[in-house]
Amino acid sequence: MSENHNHDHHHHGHHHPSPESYWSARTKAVESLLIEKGLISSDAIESVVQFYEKDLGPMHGKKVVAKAWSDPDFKQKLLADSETVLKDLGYFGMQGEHVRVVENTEDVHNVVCCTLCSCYPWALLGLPPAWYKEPAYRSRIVKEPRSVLEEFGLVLPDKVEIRVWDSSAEIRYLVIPERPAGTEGMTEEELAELVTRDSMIGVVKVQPPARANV
Amino acid sequence: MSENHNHDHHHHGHHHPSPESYWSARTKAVESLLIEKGLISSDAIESVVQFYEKDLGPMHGKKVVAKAWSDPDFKQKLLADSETVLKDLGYFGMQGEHVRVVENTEDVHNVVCCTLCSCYPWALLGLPPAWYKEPAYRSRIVKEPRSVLEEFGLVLPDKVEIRVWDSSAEIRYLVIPERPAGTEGMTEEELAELVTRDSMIGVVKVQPPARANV
Amino acid sequence: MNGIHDVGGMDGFGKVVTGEDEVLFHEDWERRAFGLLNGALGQGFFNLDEMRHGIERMNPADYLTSGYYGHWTATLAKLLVEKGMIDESELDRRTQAYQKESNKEIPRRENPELVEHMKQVVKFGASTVREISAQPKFGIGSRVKTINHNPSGHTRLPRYARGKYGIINAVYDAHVFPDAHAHGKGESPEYLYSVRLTADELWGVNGQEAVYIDLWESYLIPVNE
Amino acid sequence: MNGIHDVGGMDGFGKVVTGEDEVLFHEDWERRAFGLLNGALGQGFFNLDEMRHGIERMNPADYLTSGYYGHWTATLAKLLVEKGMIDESELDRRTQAYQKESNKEIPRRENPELVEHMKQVVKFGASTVREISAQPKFGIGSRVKTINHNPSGHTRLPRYARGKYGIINAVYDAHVFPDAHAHGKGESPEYLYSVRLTADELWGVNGQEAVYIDLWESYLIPVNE
Repeated sequence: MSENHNHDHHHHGHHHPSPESYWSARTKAVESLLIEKGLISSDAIESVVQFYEKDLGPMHGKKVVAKAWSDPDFKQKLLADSETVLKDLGYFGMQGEHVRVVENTEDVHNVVCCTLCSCYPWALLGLPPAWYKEPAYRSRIVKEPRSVLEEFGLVLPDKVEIRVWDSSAEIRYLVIPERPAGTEGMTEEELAELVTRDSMIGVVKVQPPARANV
Repeated sequence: MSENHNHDHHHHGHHHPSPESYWSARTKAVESLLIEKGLISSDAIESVVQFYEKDLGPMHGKKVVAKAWSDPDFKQKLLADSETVLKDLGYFGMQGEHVRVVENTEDVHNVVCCTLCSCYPWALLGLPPAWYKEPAYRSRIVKEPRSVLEEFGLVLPDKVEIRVWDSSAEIRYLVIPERPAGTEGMTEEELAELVTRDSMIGVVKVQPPARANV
Repeated sequence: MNGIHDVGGMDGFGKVVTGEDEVLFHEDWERRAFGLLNGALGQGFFNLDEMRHGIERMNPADYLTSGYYGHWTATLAKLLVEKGMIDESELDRRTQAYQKESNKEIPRRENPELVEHMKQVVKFGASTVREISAQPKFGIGSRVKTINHNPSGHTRLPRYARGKYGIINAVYDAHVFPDAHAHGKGESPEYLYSVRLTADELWGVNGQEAVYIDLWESYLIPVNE
Repeated sequence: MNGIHDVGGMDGFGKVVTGEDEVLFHEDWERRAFGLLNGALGQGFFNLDEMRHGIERMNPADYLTSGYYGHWTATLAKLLVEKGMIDESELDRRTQAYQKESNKEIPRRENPELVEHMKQVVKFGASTVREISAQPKFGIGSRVKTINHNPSGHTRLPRYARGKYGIINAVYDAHVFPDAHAHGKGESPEYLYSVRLTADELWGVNGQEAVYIDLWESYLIPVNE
């Protein structure tokens, strides 16, 4: 019950604590004690942060999707044994040790969540967006997925089956969205540019390319 | 979402808001608007409060229990048709319109709660104690009643069946605790003095009288 | 709704804390909230089921941090706004004014007739029993299963008691049905039952414990043995 | 435990709010919390299941108001205290000191070896797959029922998915079992399955929706058709 002191909570729409909040001070306190005891180092903290803020680079997930769209054999292998195929490509790491890829079609729409915490395929998509971690998404997506997707602007026909993947174990899920119309003849690199993070979580579709030539 | 502004929450062990909290100001705001619009009056507010703070007097529940202990016929009728018997005695009113009385014995121990809000037999016991209204009691008593009762100091043999009455509708429950040893020959008035509120909720037993004469 | 209010069976709230001071109200505003809410209920501004549902719709963090009478003020304010009796932005401005100026006076108004009316309300309460022509579907000892419903609105069938097998312990009168009454859909009275659900059925544990819960007829499905 | 973290199926948290700034960290302390927790996990001060259980044990009001990285700091602090690595009263005093003096410096320490170690941790992760001699009890298409357990400790079978009938969608490898691993009871690896639970079964609604959830073998009971 050590958190249960008389500290102020400012809670806004998203519960972002304000600058010198209890949690900010608490974090500094833990860091300073661990540093003093030689149990952590400042540069180790910074290198981990830097990896996710800067080094991870563009999402590997985009390339995987573009390759799956371009190469039917690859897609087949990827869906059959996601983990091996991704490891061969070098796409693995912390929170991406075990991955299963699922495919959206005309009939089936997949969407990923983690109701109990916020499990997410870091190695493929980086760190999750704020909404993915908030109770609103986590509580509702398993119970009323159709309404939640509508709030993301995705209205699916009633006949489309929605599959919600609750990441309750150490398997991480990646959605291959449907390849949009008007992308025939595009290269993998061009296709990868179309793919968004949210489409690989499964809350939106990939939009067709802007028709600059029309 | 009108509460969801940037107001401070001070939460302590019991979440008693501090003096000029948001909720204090909000209450004053509602009162002042209702007064201005002629929809409530100050004296009506005060008279309702006064009834529960001062006029309700000693708990009617105590007298009911003492009478049931003293008069087997009365007890039988009370258990068979609590509502009619209590109405005949004049023990009814707001949050006491419909009452069922249950009896603790050697084999069965009854305890009352309301998991969804804090329903309680006001007309018989007055307003509920703070702990009855808090999530700790409401959440745990239905799932681990034996442990909760132990925290109240009541250790029941495993063979005793515990019945937890979750007041989910408009029936209010009153427990007749076991009559303690050493009360033979006591009058109803004397017996009523032994009966505690908590024993009629069912979280403790009635203690035998202090043996001043020994 | 599966709201934060539906805490039955949750862990994590700690031990039950007793032995505190036992005053009915810790702050004067709690006293006013109690009187105000009862005054609003007693005049029929809204009903008890609407009042409960207003609490359930609080932001969960607010629910857990505002205290019991904070809930009362929250639902009172919400319902008065929804019923068009007070204006939300006026209420917000007024709230801010009282936050800034804690000694700011509350206007007074006397109304002996209303005092008398409230005395009757407190004295007689308001029964939820209604006569209906139908006969109860279940008798004492009947085996039933509770429905697994998850309405977005008000219900008095808590999550922990859904989809469970139980035995009818008592057949009560027909009572106003909260799932309808909280949503302006009339009283729709139904028979009410006391249902015994064992700890084994509820929590998967063996033990001499059972919950007795009051459930309306449409929460129950007959079970053929 | 049936903690506040187990939000699947709850109502009342409002709409999903998107379209905000998409920075990874809103405050510098969140950045430090992220690095610190990974540094603690990466050095084996505690495991991921203990980490999750530490969050679950937060006071529910704190859980809802501290934000995602507040959870991380909370569990980090709790576990370091429980493991005897830091002293609780020292931590509390230090916290107060930083609250009072927000510009107070955090001491620095460099350790290139630890930097290198953490790079490997991030690069390779830590698989939870283990070889076991047993064969999986269920095959794809098997009908199963999830158990109705309500442990006071850690579990990855959420409340909404308990006591429900489903179909095995995939048989995965054996994985470390969180219910044991979070409590110092070893890895106890068990086969993991993807289980399909329909919306009708979960929520009592008709609809073309299903949840696919990953469940360990001991969460599942065979169903004979």
